[in-house]
Amino acid sequence: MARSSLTTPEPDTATAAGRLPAANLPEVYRRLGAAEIRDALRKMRLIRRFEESAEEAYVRGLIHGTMHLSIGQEASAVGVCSALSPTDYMTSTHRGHGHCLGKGADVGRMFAEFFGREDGYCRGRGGSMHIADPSTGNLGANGIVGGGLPIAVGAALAAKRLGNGRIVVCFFGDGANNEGAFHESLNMASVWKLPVVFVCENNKYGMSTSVARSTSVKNIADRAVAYSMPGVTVDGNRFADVADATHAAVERARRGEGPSLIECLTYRIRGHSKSDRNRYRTKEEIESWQKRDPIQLFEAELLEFGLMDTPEMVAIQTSVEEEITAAIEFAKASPAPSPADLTRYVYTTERGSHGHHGA
Amino acid sequence: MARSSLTTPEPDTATAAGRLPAANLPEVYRRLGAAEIRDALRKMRLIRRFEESAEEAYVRGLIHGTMHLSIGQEASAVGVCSALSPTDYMTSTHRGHGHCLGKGADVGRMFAEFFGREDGYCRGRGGSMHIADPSTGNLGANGIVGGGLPIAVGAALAAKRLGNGRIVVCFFGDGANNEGAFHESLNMASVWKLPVVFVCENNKYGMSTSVARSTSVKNIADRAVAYSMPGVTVDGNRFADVADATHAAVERARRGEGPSLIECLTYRIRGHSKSDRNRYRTKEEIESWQKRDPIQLFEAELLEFGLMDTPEMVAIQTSVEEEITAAIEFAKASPAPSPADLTRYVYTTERGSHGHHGA
Amino acid sequence: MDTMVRELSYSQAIQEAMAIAMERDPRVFLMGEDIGVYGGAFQVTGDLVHRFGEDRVMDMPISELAGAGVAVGAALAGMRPVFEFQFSDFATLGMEQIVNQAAKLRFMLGGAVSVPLVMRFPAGSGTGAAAQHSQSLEAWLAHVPGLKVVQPSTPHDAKGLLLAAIEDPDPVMIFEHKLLYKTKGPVPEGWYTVPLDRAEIRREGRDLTVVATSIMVIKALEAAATLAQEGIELEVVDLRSLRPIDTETLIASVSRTHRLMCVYEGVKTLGIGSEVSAAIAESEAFDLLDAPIVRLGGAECPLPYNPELEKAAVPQVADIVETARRLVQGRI
Amino acid sequence: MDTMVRELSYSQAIQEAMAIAMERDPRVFLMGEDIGVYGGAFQVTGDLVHRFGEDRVMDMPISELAGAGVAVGAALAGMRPVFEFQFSDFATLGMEQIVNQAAKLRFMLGGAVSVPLVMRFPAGSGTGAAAQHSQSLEAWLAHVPGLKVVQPSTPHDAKGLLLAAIEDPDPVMIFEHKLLYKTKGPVPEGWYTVPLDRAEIRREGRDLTVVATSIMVIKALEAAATLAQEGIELEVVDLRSLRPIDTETLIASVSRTHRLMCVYEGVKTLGIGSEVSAAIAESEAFDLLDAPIVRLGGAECPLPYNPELEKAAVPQVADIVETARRLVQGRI
Ligand SMILES: Cc1ncc(C[n+]2csc(CCOP(=O)(O)OP(=O)(O)O)c2C)c(N)n1
Ligand SMILES: Cc1ncc(C[n+]2csc(CCOP(=O)(O)OP(=O)(O)O)c2C)c(N)n1
Ligand SMILES: [Mg+2]
Ligand SMILES: [Mg+2]
Repeated sequence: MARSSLTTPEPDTATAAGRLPAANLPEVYRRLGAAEIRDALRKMRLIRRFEESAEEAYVRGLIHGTMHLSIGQEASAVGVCSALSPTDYMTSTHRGHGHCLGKGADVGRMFAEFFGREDGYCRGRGGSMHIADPSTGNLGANGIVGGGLPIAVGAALAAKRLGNGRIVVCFFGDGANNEGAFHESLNMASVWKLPVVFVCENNKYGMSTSVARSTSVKNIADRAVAYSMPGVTVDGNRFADVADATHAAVERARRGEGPSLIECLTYRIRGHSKSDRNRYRTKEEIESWQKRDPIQLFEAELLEFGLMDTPEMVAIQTSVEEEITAAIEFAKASPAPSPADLTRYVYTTERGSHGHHGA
Repeated sequence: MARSSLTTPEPDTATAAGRLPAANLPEVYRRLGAAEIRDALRKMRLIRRFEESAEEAYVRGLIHGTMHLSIGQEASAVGVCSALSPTDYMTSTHRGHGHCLGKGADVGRMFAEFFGREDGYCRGRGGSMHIADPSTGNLGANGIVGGGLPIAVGAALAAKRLGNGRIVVCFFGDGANNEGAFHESLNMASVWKLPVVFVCENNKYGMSTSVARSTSVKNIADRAVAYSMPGVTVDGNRFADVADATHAAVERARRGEGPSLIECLTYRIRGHSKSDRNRYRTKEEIESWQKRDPIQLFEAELLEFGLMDTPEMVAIQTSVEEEITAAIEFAKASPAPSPADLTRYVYTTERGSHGHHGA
Repeated sequence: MDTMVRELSYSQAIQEAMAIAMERDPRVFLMGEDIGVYGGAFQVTGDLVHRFGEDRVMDMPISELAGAGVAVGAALAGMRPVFEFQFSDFATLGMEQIVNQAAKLRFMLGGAVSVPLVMRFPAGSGTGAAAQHSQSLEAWLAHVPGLKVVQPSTPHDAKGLLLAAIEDPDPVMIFEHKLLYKTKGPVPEGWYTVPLDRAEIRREGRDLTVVATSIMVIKALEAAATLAQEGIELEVVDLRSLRPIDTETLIASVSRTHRLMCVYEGVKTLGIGSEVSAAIAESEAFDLLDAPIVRLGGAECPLPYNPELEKAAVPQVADIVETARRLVQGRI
Repeated sequence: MDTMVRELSYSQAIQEAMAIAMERDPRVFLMGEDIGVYGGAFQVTGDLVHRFGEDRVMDMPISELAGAGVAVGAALAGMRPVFEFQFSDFATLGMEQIVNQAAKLRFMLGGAVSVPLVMRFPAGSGTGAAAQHSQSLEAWLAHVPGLKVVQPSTPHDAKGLLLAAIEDPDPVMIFEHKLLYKTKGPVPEGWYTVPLDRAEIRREGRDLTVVATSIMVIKALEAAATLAQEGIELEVVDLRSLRPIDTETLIASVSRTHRLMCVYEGVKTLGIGSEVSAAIAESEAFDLLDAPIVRLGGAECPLPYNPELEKAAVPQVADIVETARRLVQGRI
């Protein structure tokens, strides 16, 4: 397992991945084929451009409500998902766009959801905070901090009982690690040796509250000992570190040895949500993390190891732009739900006028 | 701090305290005067006889509802309380008779409460599960497993803000250590460096569920690292071990250095409550723990170290018997609440007919 | 029929339903605190662990929030959990998962998932267990769209509603009354269901509709027997389903009797009787009412330990008799 | 008076109340998530941390259960906590401490303690935040003896009720509406209180009593203005206090208008209007009613994200106008 000795990385002094000697080639590059690596980079770009475009759409009034952007955290979403198979489950968070796309969701249906349309993943009922795609194993973002933790454990219990070989990845934030749900969930998963990988995206803040002010332990991964499970802290901005740690945890889970805790040290570049005035952190801090942009780090590493060249990277960018443009058009064209359908989908068996509906 | 290397003590093979060389005289005997030691032993007897008598009264129909007896756990209650001052706070549990008496409550008012009478600590409204005595700092037993943990942290916060030098002891069980409230409370207490001592009475079972089946860590005290606080596991049947560990934790709290976690390994001899059929444990296990009766261990140790003689011990027993008898008489004579007063004490400022009442 | 005369207790009926469901469907499993070898705090699961094993009759750590959430997750991923809160009071710890997750997931995801889970809540007072172990909190959950909420009053319904709940694709909350566990009644053998959305008229009568829930149905029937001797005929309706409420049956009954009284153990204010009253007061039956709609609910205080106070805190047969009499006699 | 014309927003009024209370009483402190330098999710605490310091405007970890319990413990031990749930939806995580502890401790201990704490719950829909950030759960807490529950609809009351709550020796729950935070109104300077147990008639009218809560008071007043042009005069009563309910004022109003309609945002079934309806249907005012009691409440579904659906899920001015008109015209 990629056991990084990182605690809080000093972003400006950290070694750029590209300068690592080839002997240090992370396992992930031996494990994944070229197509998979390409796919990972493309997903990171797609997530970035999806969120930037959603931000624009929000400003233009196409999206209402609020939104939690994960710009700067793409390596953790995609690194984790690179170790999963399509049938594996995931529970996500309020900051879940990256998780959702990482697991394979369609950008068009995501935009449609953000625009509140019938072709959205939630038929316009859920929006950004409830984005889900059960068809790719994503059981949903969650508006409740820590809300996905017990659900992940339950899905893992089901997978174990049904013997279907699936494992579950459970994303949560540093803020969530102080919820009772964290404690209860990790304990149960461990007692029952369930196939679940807990991934803490430690982006240094829960809204405005820093980890130091909220959390009584230096590394959140150190809390794993309280549940007799392995815990590692990795550089969450480096795809390879995340992917290797996740791969090891997933293997362990598939072997029936139980859960693991991975802490990805990362940073959200944008504010917490649309209402954040960034009063709790400095411009310098943000800038220092921008220098460790996970996409740039990944590209530099791929170039350094000769795993991809610049034209390929440009091609990815172009295709991502095309996909985003088409997706927004698709979403704009999608019909809005009818107010007459207000109480549809409350129950599976609907009484009265609506009857049953197909997808 | 008395850092015992005990994990799960093997009760039948454990060294009887009385055979310890005098050089190993526990600190507590240097710290406490003869009167205090006598008081500690007397309290342990009083608790034991109180509970045995309550059990009899229950059988005779004087007490209804249910009751959770702590017979076999007296050393932990009294050992902890011996390190507290009268103004210190305590939060207790459903198994809280020992804590309550340990902190200084009156047996007569306790019986009166169990009998549902107006002279009871709760005027007959609370019963065994809500026994409390704010006048001695006991903020109350709790019917909710883990319910007292956050309350203890709040009381500690108040003590710190008010600068009144009080500390808080928070009792809870091994079962409670898997509640989210445990995690959230220990984390907050540590982040805010509050003067609270968390005392886990690990009696091996939460109702019928053994620690091994419920808790994903070997020693509950090991969970302290997740909150950057000291954690120790002590022989909870040995007064001196408990008292020394508590003394150290209390000193730390008073110095403003924050919370500690103490795990007292002990055993409840009786069933979980009146409805327990003891299906989850063996007679042999119970008997092996009976051989480590905390009162006998304490007496043996006091004799061994020459700190008390047998006549004194007999005198204690006699005076306890007298106190119990008188207390039961007092309780029986106390009036029952009037149904007309049903909604009294719901609010401090009562509207309508009742007006204000003194104590 | 022979099978109809067999008598079981309410708790045996529940246990039998669980056993039948587990036999029929390998996805069904039970989860809760001390439901295995202990048999459950009220001995409802009894010896099921010996028959079905620890994987299907799962003791869990004392972690109600995650426990409830594990049930949600397991339901999402293909299982059919039947979750027991040891006392309904501890639902206060699981509300997040019950209300924000179980109840809303299907809607929030635009119908993409269902959450087929059952939760059982032993509720009510009368055991001397005081304020934190005696509550009747069913009204909270009946306030929540996405949940179905039922309250059986007989062994027959306890079994039939539970089987219906397990079969149902949506989250169903069952409030059982602790004092009913030992009551006996006829229970058919084998598999059958009782609809989750229908009230049941337990006794017909022309003078007053008494809509009662859970143990209050039993008390209302006793009161009805007493009043019958005075020539006052109560129609006792067992509400049974709290969400949805079977307003059709209620309106029909009130249209016949022209008077309505609601009897329930939960706190009077905002208890289930408040909803029944409001539903009728807003319906076409309003014009047919000859008297105010009276509620007999739990007192406005926590449940006290002292047994006399405890009794005074919830409606008793004598209260029902007295209030019904005054209502019918036009003295209210 | 000069001081009466000063206008503040609802959130400024709340902030001013907290500042005044902290100035007057060193035991008062604020606790919540991101209420310090962030100023609160809705900027209600604003810059108070700079004035009173981090010890009195305390950011806490995201731990709602323990947070609520810490407030209880601090209240027991001599402080006067004012606790903010960042969204009322997260109260689902704190219910144990609110309901089993705060509400019951005084009673369970036979009057030996009081629990002087205040909890603030930003509630309601209209912000596009979907099902887990838009609920109106006040009815749950109004069901619980031991709590006092209020819902201010104006900046004046927001301040006065909060000051009354902080002064009160018992736990007071305040449900604030997110869409009201920016609404403005006259707010007296300095310290004053508004009683925690009184409804307020906002507009007098002979034709129909409309009992509304929170933002629905504003909508009902708009509807009243519209209907006044048609000669229909609504009496708009701001319920304000949900526990206890000021039945006296309600009964007096209904006795004048002979018609009652309840408007509230919470889910209709078992929402606060159900209680108001039931309280009137059981009172002496029943005989004076000329029409069914109508409730306009939230739809029987979780709050949807899509803005049109979201609007459709709670009563709007047009709904109030339409229903009131039909009610007054005898068409209901
Ligand atoms: C139970 C609960 N409490 C509070 C909130 C409000 N809230 C939403 S996100 C957030 C911060 C979460 O921090 P973290 O877990 O670190 O995730 P991040 O936002 O940093 O990705 C808070 C306080 C919530 N949604 N749910
Ligand atoms: C929240 C909650 N869950 C469950 C219960 C039921 N219950 C009462 S005591 C108990 C066992 C508690 O175990 P532990 O904390 O080890 O204390 P012990 O009884 O062993 O002293 C249980 C499950 C409860 N009272 N509260
Ligand atoms: Mg974070
Ligand atoms: Mg125990």
